[in-house]
Amino acid sequence: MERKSINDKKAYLNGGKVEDIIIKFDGKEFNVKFSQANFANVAVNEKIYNIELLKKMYDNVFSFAVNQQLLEVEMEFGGNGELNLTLDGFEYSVQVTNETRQLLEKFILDSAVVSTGTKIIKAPMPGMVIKILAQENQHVMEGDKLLVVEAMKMENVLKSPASGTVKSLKVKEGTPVNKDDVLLEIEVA
Amino acid sequence: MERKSINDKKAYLNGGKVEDIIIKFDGKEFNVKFSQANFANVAVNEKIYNIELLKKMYDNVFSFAVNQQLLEVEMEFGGNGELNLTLDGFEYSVQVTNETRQLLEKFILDSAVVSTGTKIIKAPMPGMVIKILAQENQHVMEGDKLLVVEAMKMENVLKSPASGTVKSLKVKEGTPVNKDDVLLEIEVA
Amino acid sequence: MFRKILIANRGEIAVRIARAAREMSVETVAIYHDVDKAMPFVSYSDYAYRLDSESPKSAYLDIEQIIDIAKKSGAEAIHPGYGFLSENADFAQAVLDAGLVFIGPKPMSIRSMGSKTGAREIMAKAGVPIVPGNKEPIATIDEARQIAEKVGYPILIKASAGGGGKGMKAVFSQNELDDAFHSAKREALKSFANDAVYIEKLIENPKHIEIQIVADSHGNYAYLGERDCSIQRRHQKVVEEAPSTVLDDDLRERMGKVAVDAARACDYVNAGTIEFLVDKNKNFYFLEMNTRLQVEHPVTEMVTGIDLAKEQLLIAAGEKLSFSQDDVKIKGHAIECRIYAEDPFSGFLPDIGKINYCRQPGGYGVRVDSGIETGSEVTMHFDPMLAKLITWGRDRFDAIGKMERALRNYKIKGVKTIIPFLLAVVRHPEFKYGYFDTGFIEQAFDFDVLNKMRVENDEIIAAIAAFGYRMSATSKKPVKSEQKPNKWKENQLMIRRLI
Amino acid sequence: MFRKILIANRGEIAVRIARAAREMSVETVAIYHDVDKAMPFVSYSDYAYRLDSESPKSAYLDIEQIIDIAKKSGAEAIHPGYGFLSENADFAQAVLDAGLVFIGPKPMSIRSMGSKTGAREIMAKAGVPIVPGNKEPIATIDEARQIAEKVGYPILIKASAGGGGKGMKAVFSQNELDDAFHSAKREALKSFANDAVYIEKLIENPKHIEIQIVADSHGNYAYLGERDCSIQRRHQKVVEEAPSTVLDDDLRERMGKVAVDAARACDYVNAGTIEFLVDKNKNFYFLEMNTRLQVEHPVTEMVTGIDLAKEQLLIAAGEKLSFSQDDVKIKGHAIECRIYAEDPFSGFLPDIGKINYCRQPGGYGVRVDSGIETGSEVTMHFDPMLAKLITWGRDRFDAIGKMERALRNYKIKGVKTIIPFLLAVVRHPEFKYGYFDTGFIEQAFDFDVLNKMRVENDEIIAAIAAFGYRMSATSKKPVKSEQKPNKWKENQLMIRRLI
Repeated sequence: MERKSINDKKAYLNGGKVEDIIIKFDGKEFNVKFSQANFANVAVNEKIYNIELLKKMYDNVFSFAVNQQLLEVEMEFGGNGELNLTLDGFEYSVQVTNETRQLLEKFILDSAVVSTGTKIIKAPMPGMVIKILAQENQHVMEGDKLLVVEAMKMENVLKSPASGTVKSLKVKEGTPVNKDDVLLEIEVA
Repeated sequence: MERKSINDKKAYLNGGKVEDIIIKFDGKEFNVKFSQANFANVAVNEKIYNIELLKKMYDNVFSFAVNQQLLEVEMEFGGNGELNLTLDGFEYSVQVTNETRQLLEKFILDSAVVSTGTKIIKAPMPGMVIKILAQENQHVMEGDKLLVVEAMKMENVLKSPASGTVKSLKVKEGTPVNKDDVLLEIEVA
Repeated sequence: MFRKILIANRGEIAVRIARAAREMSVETVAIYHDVDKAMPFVSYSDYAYRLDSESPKSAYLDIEQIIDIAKKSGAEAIHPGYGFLSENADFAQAVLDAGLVFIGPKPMSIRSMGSKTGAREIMAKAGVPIVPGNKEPIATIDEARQIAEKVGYPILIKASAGGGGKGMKAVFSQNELDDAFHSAKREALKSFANDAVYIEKLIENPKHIEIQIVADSHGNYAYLGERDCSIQRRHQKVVEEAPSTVLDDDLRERMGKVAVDAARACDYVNAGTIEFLVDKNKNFYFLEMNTRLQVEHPVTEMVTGIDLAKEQLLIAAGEKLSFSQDDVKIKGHAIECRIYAEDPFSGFLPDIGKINYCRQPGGYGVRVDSGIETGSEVTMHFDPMLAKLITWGRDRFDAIGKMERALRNYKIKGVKTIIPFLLAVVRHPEFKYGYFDTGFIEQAFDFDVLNKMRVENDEIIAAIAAFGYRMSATSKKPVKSEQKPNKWKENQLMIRRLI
Repeated sequence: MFRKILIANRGEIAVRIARAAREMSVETVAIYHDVDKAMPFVSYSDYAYRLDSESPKSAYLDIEQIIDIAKKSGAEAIHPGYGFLSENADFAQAVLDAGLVFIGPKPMSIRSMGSKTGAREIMAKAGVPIVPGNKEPIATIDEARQIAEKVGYPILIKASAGGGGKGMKAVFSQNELDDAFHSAKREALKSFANDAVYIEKLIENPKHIEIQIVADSHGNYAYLGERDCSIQRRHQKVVEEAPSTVLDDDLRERMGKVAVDAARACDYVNAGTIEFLVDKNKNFYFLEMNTRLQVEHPVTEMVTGIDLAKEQLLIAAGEKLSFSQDDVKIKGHAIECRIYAEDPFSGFLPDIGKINYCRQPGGYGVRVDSGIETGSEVTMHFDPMLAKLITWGRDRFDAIGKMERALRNYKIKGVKTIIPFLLAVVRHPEFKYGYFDTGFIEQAFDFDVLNKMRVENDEIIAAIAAFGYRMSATSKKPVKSEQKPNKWKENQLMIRRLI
């Protein structure tokens, strides 16, 4: 009872909106929707799970009841939605993401195929360039952050699909962009 | 090796001087002298003990080797040199004091007998009044701190031997005093 | 066998049952009040359901809610443990009515053994020896003389309305009877406004010996030897052992057979215990029957090799006993010490608080059935028994050696426990050599030994205190003092224990 | 009996010996290198002395310093445990020369059993069966044919200078011999620049069976049944049990008597083990003798009720065996699992780090001999065995049920352990039904089952990850990630294990 009200409060502090996420590990994907009233209630691939934290046994060791089933889990949080989870000696390297980010990654991967020698980074969806993290003629590594586009109310980081040099930077911070607008080009070394 | 150097350092930070103390519990007194080089070496009633902290098992649970003998001890520190120590389920309420303080307490006790109705607080030894904690006409309880006298390089708190009202305050902060100088009088209620 | 059972209990016994079930590939469902959320017994189960209740204690007594959870969880049977609802015939009946299995005896057996006078009658009829005498008030001194003669001296005159020793007089020969009779009547009148008294045989310096029995639903019975539970403090068992130092094979067999007769007399199924008083002439008298698993059942397991909790599950599932009477062989010796959160230096006042640190003893021949771990909170809501420490040895001397070692290795910090007292008991010469009866703690045990143990380390304590004082003086961050339960709480606890 | 002994070891075996000694009222002295200062084995002793040494491992091998401490501390005897100096005849001799007692065999016995070929000769002379064949190089194919005929097929051709399987050929019948002989010689020449080969009987699918013996200084010998240690990974024992599924009473007695003969042949005193290979026709062949307490000694204790560590102390103190051969009765079944800090999902790479949380299993029939606790640091300096989990049951099936439960209840967080692998082993049908030999892990065990176990909880993992992610997002203070051992450390560890 008490637990529920605390979670409600957290959800409230969180702006009342708990965003859906995608959980990836072992090459598998799980779609997770949170109950808006209580994020201890989640739907994993449509199946409902209630999670209760019974005890923090040590810094990062927790005892959970998931749909009443008891589990002792070690959880380590990395940055960037990375989560290391150990249950009964089995370790799971979990990546937490969401649909927008996934679309984005897919889009960049697709767009990167367009040209050889030069990789063209296009806007994955209509939005606004809110931050540019790379300068012209800068050398970047694969995975380096290039720019941040706000789309669908979320900030999305666009990363470099390959190592190379930043050629033409076509946008400025604050530029609104349409889907498929060219944002910048990378010349592969 | 490493331990020793750490302790040396602590002793050094402490001004190089580790004062002797008196340990009281169960109605018994033990005179403890610290080695100046390493306060892990102590003499209790002339007998030498070497104390090594092997492990902090929890907040206030420690594993010690005392002259190589292993002991697991729970230690709680109160204010005023009070120490609660538990070994093998036996609890010891320890009072840490020193010779000066003991003399002081005895002296106050003695001097308090001098007069009935009015208790006279005298300087227990030559020194300097460095702080006055009670005002004239103030009501004080037995044990309340009255003033601080620096003597033998140490600050000694003089406490009220009885509940009553502070009458004549004979000294000011900074006044040098001789042994048996009257400092103030308490009129017992 | 069941696929899933619910454990209607908490603490060490819930852990015990969860372990046994898992070893048989039976899943377990724990129920818990919020105060117990972080206790080990919850995480030892496969599933856990929260009990909704105002008071922690009443949660575990909420028959309706417990049965609801059992059905919701898919459990097929309920194990009641000991205490709480374990000897509640209505609960057993309600479980059956809900179409579930009760892991214990029939409701009727619980009910008939629940009434002391009823049980006495059934046992007397079955030929089980009971303490001679009767509960009828005695009007005249002549009548008293006749009954005393019949019962045989020494006798005990007891107030019918009584309790707490008031109006109770021990009489060792006829020439003491007159004075005692009238004195008892006067005391009874003064204490209870009722001068009725009755006469019972006085069992001098008795041993408290109980026989473990098991019975399946196919009519097979077996006894598993005795437990000696004579080390008691205010009728609370503290140390138990098997076998007893006073039984020989012949008496063991006779008492075992009587115990089986007693079980048969109330149509008993599952594990149960018949408690007896044994006098110095090795006469034994029925005291009561416990229609459940006992706290001290592990000592029997250790010497027989038979797992009583598993046997309970087998029996409840309709299977036959996994062994016959001939298979029961006593090997070696086992002792159990109950670890209570009580302060032996302050009249055994229960203590509460957070277990700052707990290191259990282990190794060969040492078994710990515990309900706590480092970080557990000991509250005032429940019995102060934290754990049971059981040792097994090739002989009694070996088992005592292991117990002494294990008690010394048992570290519980944050709450006071009776471990120092238990150490003094197992080191006591009368205990070591097996000469003790139920009066041991009150009469033979000298509490001064505790103080002598205390003094041994005086100088070392002073040395550590000096070092600790200096350590705290040089460290910037002083160690904070733990909050102690206040006087109000202590009073509450005192009241709880007295009820 | 001694008043005080020194334990020249660390980890779980030091704890084991300290417990046994304390149960006999013998005080113990621990020695430790600074990296072990906070380990449980130190605080389990009565006294502790620091070893001054550059490298942690060399500390426990410093004969001179250890004997100095023993004398300084007033210890009368030294127990070497296993590993480190336990089979070092020079150490045993140095202990005696210092006027102390060595709790183990005579230096001469250690020395003679320490040489494989020497031991083989002594055993052959004493009539102990050894693997047929001889180590003499074979010059011609005719000679090879004669020896093969004498030894009987199948045989093994081995390179005299060899190792690691190079130049080794199994030959199952005479018509394969020519090719195999020449092929082996060619391989040997290529690998070792030496084409000498010899012939040995090939023991197909052997069981590793060892017999525990004890002998006192009065000429009394006894065997305590066998241990089956066939579950091995790269010649490292992982799971052991007693009794073995393949021995019957007759074979047990024959092997026991041969083991006693073997012990007699090297004038053995104290506890020791004779290791044998047993083939499918129940022929047994001497492998080697371990002149110390074995890691797996607890399974023998559990089924015989005899405490081997205590027996060692009694024998060393000059007392007679506390039992006779007739008193040795095997009761029930015991299994031991070794808990290594290794990652079964990454080729059993040893893991190091801090044990964040450790909850040991317990209860009836479960014994944990552990060297660690919550907060302990697992370093790269020593063997990665953290603890041993031993269960006893009325029969093998019961013992396996307890082991499976206990493994599930065993929580070690912070370092990776082989617990998931052990669970898969005890659940394996061939293990469950007792059909396995030393090739079990390499041949019968399917590592895919580990992956199947992994997949069972997929959705639940996703749910917890989602909750955890949200929890960390809403909490102000994010949970910090623990530092992992770096690649360099991992390589170091890998090298350590390969040596």
